[in-house]
Amino acid sequence: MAADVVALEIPARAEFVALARLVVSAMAATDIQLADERVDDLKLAVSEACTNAIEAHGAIDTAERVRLSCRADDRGLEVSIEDRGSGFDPSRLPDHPPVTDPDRLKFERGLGIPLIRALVDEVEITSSQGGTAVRLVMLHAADDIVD
Amino acid sequence: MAADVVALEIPARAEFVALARLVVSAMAATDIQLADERVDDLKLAVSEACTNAIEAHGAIDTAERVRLSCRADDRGLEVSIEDRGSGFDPSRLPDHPPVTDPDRLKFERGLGIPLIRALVDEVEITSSQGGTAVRLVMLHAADDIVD
Amino acid sequence: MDLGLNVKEQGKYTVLSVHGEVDVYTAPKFRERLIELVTEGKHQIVVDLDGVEFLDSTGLGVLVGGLKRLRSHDGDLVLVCNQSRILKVFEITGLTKVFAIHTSVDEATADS
Amino acid sequence: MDLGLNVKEQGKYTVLSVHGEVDVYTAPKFRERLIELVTEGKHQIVVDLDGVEFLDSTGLGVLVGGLKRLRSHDGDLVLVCNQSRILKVFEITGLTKVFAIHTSVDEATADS
Ligand SMILES: Nc1ncnc2c1ncn2[C@@H]1O[C@H](COP(=O)(O)OP(=O)(O)O)[C@@H](O)[C@H]1O
Ligand SMILES: Nc1ncnc2c1ncn2[C@@H]1O[C@H](COP(=O)(O)OP(=O)(O)O)[C@@H](O)[C@H]1O
Repeated sequence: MAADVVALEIPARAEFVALARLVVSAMAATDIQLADERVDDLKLAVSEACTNAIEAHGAIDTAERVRLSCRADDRGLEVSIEDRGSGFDPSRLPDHPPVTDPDRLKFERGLGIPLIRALVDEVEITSSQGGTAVRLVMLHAADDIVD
Repeated sequence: MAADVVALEIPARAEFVALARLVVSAMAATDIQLADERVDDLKLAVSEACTNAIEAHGAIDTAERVRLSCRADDRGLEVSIEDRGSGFDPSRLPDHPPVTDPDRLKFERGLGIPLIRALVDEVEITSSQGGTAVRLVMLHAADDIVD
Repeated sequence: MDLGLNVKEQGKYTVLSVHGEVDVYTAPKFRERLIELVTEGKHQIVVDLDGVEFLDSTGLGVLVGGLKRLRSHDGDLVLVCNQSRILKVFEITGLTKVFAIHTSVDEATADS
Repeated sequence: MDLGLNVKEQGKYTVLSVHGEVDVYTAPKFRERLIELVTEGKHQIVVDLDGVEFLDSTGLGVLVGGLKRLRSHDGDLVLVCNQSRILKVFEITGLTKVFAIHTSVDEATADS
């Protein structure tokens, strides 16, 4: 199978995150090898990454759009989300207190990237001062892969 | 209102026309000034133009994608569909026999562009040997415009 | 995206109900089913479009092709459609003058 | 995209039913409604998530914020949720240990 690639550019505004999810759903619908549940997980991860990208553009007040690219091939479905925000260091995100700690309730934010990591099979975050690219992969046969 | 622009690139294959329609719907949903019926008309016109673009790529067997751009502003919703096919002369399309003529039944095709012209407020087709661009506009207040 | 096609017999008529979106991707399936029916000797066909969410010129082409094929067998293809956005497409293209369009399957098959 | 929010009283509880997609676009509306309820003195709140089609971390943040606010008034916020894809999000983030999650509004309000 040759890869199918769909590219989408959206204004960096909250109301367009739903469109990113829609495109992922539609792309996944052409890929019968991904179970609905895994498509839902991928949509959630894409939504989190788009939300971060939009917030990153908001922070520096740029009119640039956020770019998504969805690629379906033999391995699975890959979605990349790219922004032109000022970047961050994904290895230095704060750890959350354990869930038994009442301090846990201080954390209304910071759940996005942990969710992304838990939901999809492969996550790659590349970030610099010029922007961030998040690559998410949902594999057709996750079981074949050694964690 | 600053213009919102969403851009989409799809593989030139029949199954992706539905995605183009979906993006137009989603874009229109953020534009409360367009009645549902007019959004349906625009979707149909976009679908016809995408179908033609995909067929044009199929005819020259190129792997290039078809590009769409949706722009929402104060005037209305504008969708452009661009392909890299070998072009055509829109002014030289055959006329259909009148509907009372039994020969009408010979025409299983050639209804797309007449439909596009009837459905949207503005149509602009620019075509050369390097490709075709179709620009469709659905205005917020079509009634203000003198036909 | 899926196209649903159901066939039932009603008197001398064969009723083909179409569900979902008819476009360049799904039209081939629709066309093949119609041709199959004609080949099986069904020459009085009612196409019920009330379950159709989207229909473009490719879909119109399938219907025109079906009608032509049936007429050449002294048969007919009539439609059932109550949706204004679908009827509009037939009107614009002048096909309301080519197809008999009914408001129900019972009306379309009344002389069965 | 619309977010539906309905409020009803059931015994000592206020039940807020959420419908549609909760994401960064719709979450502010959800957050405001919750804060409004607390301000009106509703301190025992049940959030019914069974009508929710999508919920992301912004939605989780609204719920955590609501719970915190209510606890500071000696109140509580409990959830109703039977959808596995939504429950999964609470499990991954450890929030199943923070929120009481019930299978029905009746169960959530049983001590009314
Ligand atoms: N695309 C991005 N560009 C810049 N910073 C980012 C990006 N994605 C995440 N971050 C940073 O990482 C933090 C944690 O992100 P996340 O786990 O999604 O939680 P939240 O967005 O709720 O804070 C963000 O607050 C932000 O500082
Ligand atoms: N984007 C395009 N590139 C090249 N040729 C085109 C394009 N759009 C339309 N055409 C030409 O115009 C003709 C009429 O198009 P249309 O009215 O949509 O009907 P149909 O596609 O059913 O033939 C097509 O058959 C094709 O030859």
